[in-house]
Amino acid sequence: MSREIYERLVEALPEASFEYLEEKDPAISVKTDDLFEVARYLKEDQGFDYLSAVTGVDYPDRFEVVYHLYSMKKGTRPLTLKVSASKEEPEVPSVTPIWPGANFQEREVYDLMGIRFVGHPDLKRILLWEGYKGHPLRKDFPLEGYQAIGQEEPS
Amino acid sequence: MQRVETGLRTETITVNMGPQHPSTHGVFRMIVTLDGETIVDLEPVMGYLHRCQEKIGERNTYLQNIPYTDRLDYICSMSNNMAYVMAVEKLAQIEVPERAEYIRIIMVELTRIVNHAVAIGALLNDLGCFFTPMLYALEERERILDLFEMASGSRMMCNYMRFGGVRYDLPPGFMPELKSVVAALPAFIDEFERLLTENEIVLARCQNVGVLPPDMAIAYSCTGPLLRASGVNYDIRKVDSYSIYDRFDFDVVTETNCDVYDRYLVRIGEMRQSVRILEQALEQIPEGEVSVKLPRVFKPPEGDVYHRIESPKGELGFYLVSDGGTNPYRYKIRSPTFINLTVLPELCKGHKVADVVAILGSIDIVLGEVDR
Amino acid sequence: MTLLQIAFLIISAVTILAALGVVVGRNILRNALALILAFLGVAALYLLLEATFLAAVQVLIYVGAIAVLILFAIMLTERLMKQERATNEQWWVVLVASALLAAILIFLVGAVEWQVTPTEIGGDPIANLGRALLTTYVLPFEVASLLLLMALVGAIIIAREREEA
Amino acid sequence: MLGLGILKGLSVTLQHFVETYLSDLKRFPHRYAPQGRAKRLHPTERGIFTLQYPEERLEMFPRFRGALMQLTNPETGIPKCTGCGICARSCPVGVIEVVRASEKKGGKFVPESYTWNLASCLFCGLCVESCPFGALYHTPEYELSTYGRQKGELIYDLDRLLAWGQKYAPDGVPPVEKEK
Amino acid sequence: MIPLSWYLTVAAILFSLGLYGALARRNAIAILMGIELMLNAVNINLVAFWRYITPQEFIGQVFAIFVITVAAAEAAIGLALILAIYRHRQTINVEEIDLMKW
Amino acid sequence: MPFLNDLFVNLSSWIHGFLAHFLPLWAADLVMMLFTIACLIAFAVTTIIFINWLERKVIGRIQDRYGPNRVGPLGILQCVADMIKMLTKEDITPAQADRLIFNLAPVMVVVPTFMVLAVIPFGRGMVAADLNVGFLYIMAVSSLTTIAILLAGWGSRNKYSLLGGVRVVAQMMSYEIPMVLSALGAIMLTGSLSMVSIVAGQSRVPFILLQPLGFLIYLTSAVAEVNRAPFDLPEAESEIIAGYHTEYSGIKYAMFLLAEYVNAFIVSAIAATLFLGGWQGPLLPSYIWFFLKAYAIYFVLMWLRGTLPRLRIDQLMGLAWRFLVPLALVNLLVMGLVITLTQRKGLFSLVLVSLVANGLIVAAVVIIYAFAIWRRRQVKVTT
Repeated sequence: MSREIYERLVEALPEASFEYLEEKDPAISVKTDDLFEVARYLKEDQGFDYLSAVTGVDYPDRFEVVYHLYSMKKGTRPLTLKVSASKEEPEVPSVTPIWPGANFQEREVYDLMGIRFVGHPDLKRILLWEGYKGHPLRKDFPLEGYQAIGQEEPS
Repeated sequence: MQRVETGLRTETITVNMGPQHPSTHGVFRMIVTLDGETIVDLEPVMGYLHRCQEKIGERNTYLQNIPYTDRLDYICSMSNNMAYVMAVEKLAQIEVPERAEYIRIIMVELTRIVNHAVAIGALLNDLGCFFTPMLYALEERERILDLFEMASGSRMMCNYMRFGGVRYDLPPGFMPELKSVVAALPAFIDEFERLLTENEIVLARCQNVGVLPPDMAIAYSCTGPLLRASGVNYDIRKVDSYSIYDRFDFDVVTETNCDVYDRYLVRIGEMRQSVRILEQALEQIPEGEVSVKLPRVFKPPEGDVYHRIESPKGELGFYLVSDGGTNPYRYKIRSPTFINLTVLPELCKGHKVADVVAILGSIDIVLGEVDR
Repeated sequence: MTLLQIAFLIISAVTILAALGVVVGRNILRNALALILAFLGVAALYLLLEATFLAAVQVLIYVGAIAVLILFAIMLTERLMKQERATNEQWWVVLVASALLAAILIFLVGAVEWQVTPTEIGGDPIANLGRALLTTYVLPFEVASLLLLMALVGAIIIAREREEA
Repeated sequence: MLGLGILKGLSVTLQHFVETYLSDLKRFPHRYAPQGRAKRLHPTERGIFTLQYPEERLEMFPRFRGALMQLTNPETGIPKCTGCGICARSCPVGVIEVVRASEKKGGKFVPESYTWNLASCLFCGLCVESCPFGALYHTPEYELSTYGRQKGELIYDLDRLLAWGQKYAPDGVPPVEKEK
Repeated sequence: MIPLSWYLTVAAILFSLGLYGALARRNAIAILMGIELMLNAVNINLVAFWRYITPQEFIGQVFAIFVITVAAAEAAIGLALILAIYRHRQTINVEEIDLMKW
Repeated sequence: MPFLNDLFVNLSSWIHGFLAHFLPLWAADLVMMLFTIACLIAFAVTTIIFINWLERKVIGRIQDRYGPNRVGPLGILQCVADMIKMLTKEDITPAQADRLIFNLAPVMVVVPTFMVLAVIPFGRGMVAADLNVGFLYIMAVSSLTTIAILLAGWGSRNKYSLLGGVRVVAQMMSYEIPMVLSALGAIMLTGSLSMVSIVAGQSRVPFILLQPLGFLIYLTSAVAEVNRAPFDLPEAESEIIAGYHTEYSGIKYAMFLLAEYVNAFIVSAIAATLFLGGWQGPLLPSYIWFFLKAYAIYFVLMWLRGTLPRLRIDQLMGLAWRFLVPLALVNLLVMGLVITLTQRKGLFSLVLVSLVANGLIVAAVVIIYAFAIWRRRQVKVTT
């Protein structure tokens, strides 16, 4: 099924570039710049009206944001969409304008992983307190030591 | 005190509901802007119970994560177990013996009954009942927790499921006990309904409160009873049938008025459907093995996998990335109540303070799962 | 001096002191509390005058309703609680005038020979009062109820927030 | 409608109110279960549901995951534990610390020290599950609160664990293994 | 028996105090409170005259009741006005409420 | 039996006579008065202890548990223990609070409670003061509670307290009206405001038989008047923590608690007096009848508390203004008509006609309600 969607995507958005990842859960990899267009296309033309999960993964060479999409009407299996972000300045377009349900999830990914979602209406920490330093789910986050509460970060 | 300076006509006050508040079901905070008693704005603030579950998950081995999943939604540890275990099984492609599948389904459906009963009890507590429905719910829960304890050794933190099966087979004496509990469940649900369903005060407090239209529910990624009460016929057990749910005959409960009362009705209906599933499972359960032998050092192959189940509170998914080692490379929990909370401010605007607690109660959050 | 007279003196002293507390002092909430005390004192005076019904009504209406309204209004306008000056510029003129008025009135009270008829109140005073209200004074009674109704409607209309244009 | 639903609800609570007295009558004149061994109210029974805890206690199931115990081999009198440390490694929170003795005893390795830190234990049972020698088990003990957390109170040493093993499994077979 | 003049004196003092409050205060609510005091003083007079001069006819009490009625109406309307003004002008200081239109 | 029946009355006249031996009469009267007041206060304190225990027991039973059963036999001393705990607790005044008002409010809330007890006839001849404006006195004095609670909410400088205080005022002022209007039925039947005369007027038939509707309205508004479930919004713990007494602790909190429970008992007692015939009853001594009736009504309050969730504030006000006040007015009007029509026609016709009239009112309400529902359905279908 993901294959089909992939072919349709390639057809519909010729400028964008995709990659089909044949794995346990087949996924479609998208370039960061194309994500918003692809998301809009998937929602409006392919009926993927439901965004289940937004996940950030810290790979050694890149950050990856993974989206799991469903179609409520068709009741399909999930479509996995992957987007890579650079290690130095991770930025990904926000899909909150398309799926409002992404709001808290993107904030969470930003909070724990440090990936900025451009275009998010209110991108701030959600689980940790304002002024917390660092993003704990990154692999390079120190596993030992304490951080005093109340250290204000000049924002 | 922050005032809306635009109109100068009305004076709004900002009230912190929580983090220590009787009706936030834990340490959850809502910054509520009030005009009189009417909500103008609401901002949920969470993270007071954040325990870095996902980071800990990367440190633990795959097996060691199972007791941690118990502590996500501490009311439904069995279904959390099941979601995680199934994700790992998908990753490592492990086949599960048939009896184990049945045991899992019995446990998960019992969990669903526990969760819904407690959710309704807590909702009624928030509505101002002096604990009576809650305690009736807890009575039934005690009986079910006894069964859990009998099978797994612990009442709430069951840690019962393993990759490729369950920890132990059901103990002797479990089945008769389970049968008598299941046989008594419909009477309990009936009594619950007699107490609440037609009660005018419950109706007045719940009907047309927190209306969540279906398209909005979908847009905000709501799941579980919240979604089905909005009239969306979507149950992962049916749509994306996992385990052996396709063998059972049950209905997806939906309601059409999309309000707090319908969420209550959906929960009652799901309890009845769970009883149906349990009755069928009790008849069909075969004898046989309950687990497969795995190597002592368990290393699933490289890859990433997402698996979701219909937990009592909604879609519970685990996204696992494996680098072939003993620990997950990334361990992500898609917790239903965290994402259901996204819609809370939209639901509450324009209602009274008293409705906020009703709406929050009808979303049925557990902070262990929201904050992880 | 009889017991009643002592009681009267105590009650009136409390009442007057409370009334003084109403008009002086910066904290308007304290003023309102003093006002409640003054109302209660007046009710006690009514009791001394054997007007039990009026005493009960005084407490019910003045303390139970008007004072609550005043307290409510104070709370809704709480930001002005701590203004620097409670009185206006002509306060000393008013003070002199009021003192003068009080002096004249007290002088007049002392000067006039009151025609007192020291009889007992006959019959059931409450029944008689009710009868008086609904027979002789039925017209003013109806007018008063109409006034109350109008006040009610008027108050709601005035206090209601206008629809935003 | 018109209060009928409220009356229905009131009838349910009144029923419960009356039934608690009926159940009291049934056990009259005794207030507590005989010998304090309470049983949960059967699903079809009605009445007082709560147990009067210090006077009455539920019997624990054999699988109950209470405090840990170390078994002793009843024949040799030597602890079954070899101090291999698998339990310590399987523990997600690291509450177990094992040091293996440098000398063998009776031809087998024995632990020199074994401490279990109750304070941060999850009671998940992974240690018991992983023990290859069947030396570590759960007791049905659940009243574990103390006033301090120094050694001997919240931190259990080998002697204490072995003593519990002697108490709950004198024959070297814990209740879980006997349940079939 | 308490002399009638005692009551009248108390009423006179209360009235003067109320007058002072009504004329000297800046806060509109305080002015209202002064007026209430004056009305109470009048009522004392009415009841005292009833008791001492015409105890058989209930005219004094009846009119005291009417005064209370009027006082209640006045308080309701007055406070409603004050609130309306407050909402528009953010003040209930009578010296600042000097415009005919706002 | 006559000895038991007039036990307290005889006791008090005996003490009075004893005192009169060596005291002037006025002094003996004064001592007796003070003694009565002390008795009433002692009664209030015992009542709260007993009622609190009873309520916890009853609600416990409703919820399939025993309730307090550890301190003393049947847990009867639990409330004493609670009281001791409460009285020895630290007395906290919030830094931001208005000290005078904050400390004054608990006292102001207790005083009217004690004052109301004075006019309640606990038995034949057992009333501290038989005022000819008895009922009006009760209403007047209990309206002081409103102010005290408002001040408590305001003085605490806590937004929850303020919300609770505002709710109390709105609720108590609204429900006073149907309460008085429904009680007026009983007063009309007796022709007197005095509580003693009202009881005497029910020597043949309790007024509940003449106006069941009035009784129901009274009970509903009385429950709301004393902030009990399902109308306990001012202290709705799931919404506004503890409402007006959020910031209070220790003895001041105990005072609020005392006022609350005693007030709840008082409204039950008034209901028993106005509608159930007060202390009248065969065989048993009069005061026992009175307490039986009062506690029967109090049981209903506890039962409601154990069953029902609470209303929302707008629904609460709607219930008062849209339902109870019109109904009480209609009931009053009909009762007036009935009394005028059946004058001098005997008791039986009075009972019959008033029951028919009540039935007619209920029928009218049902019809109007059904019509409203039908209309709503029609509208729904057309849109």
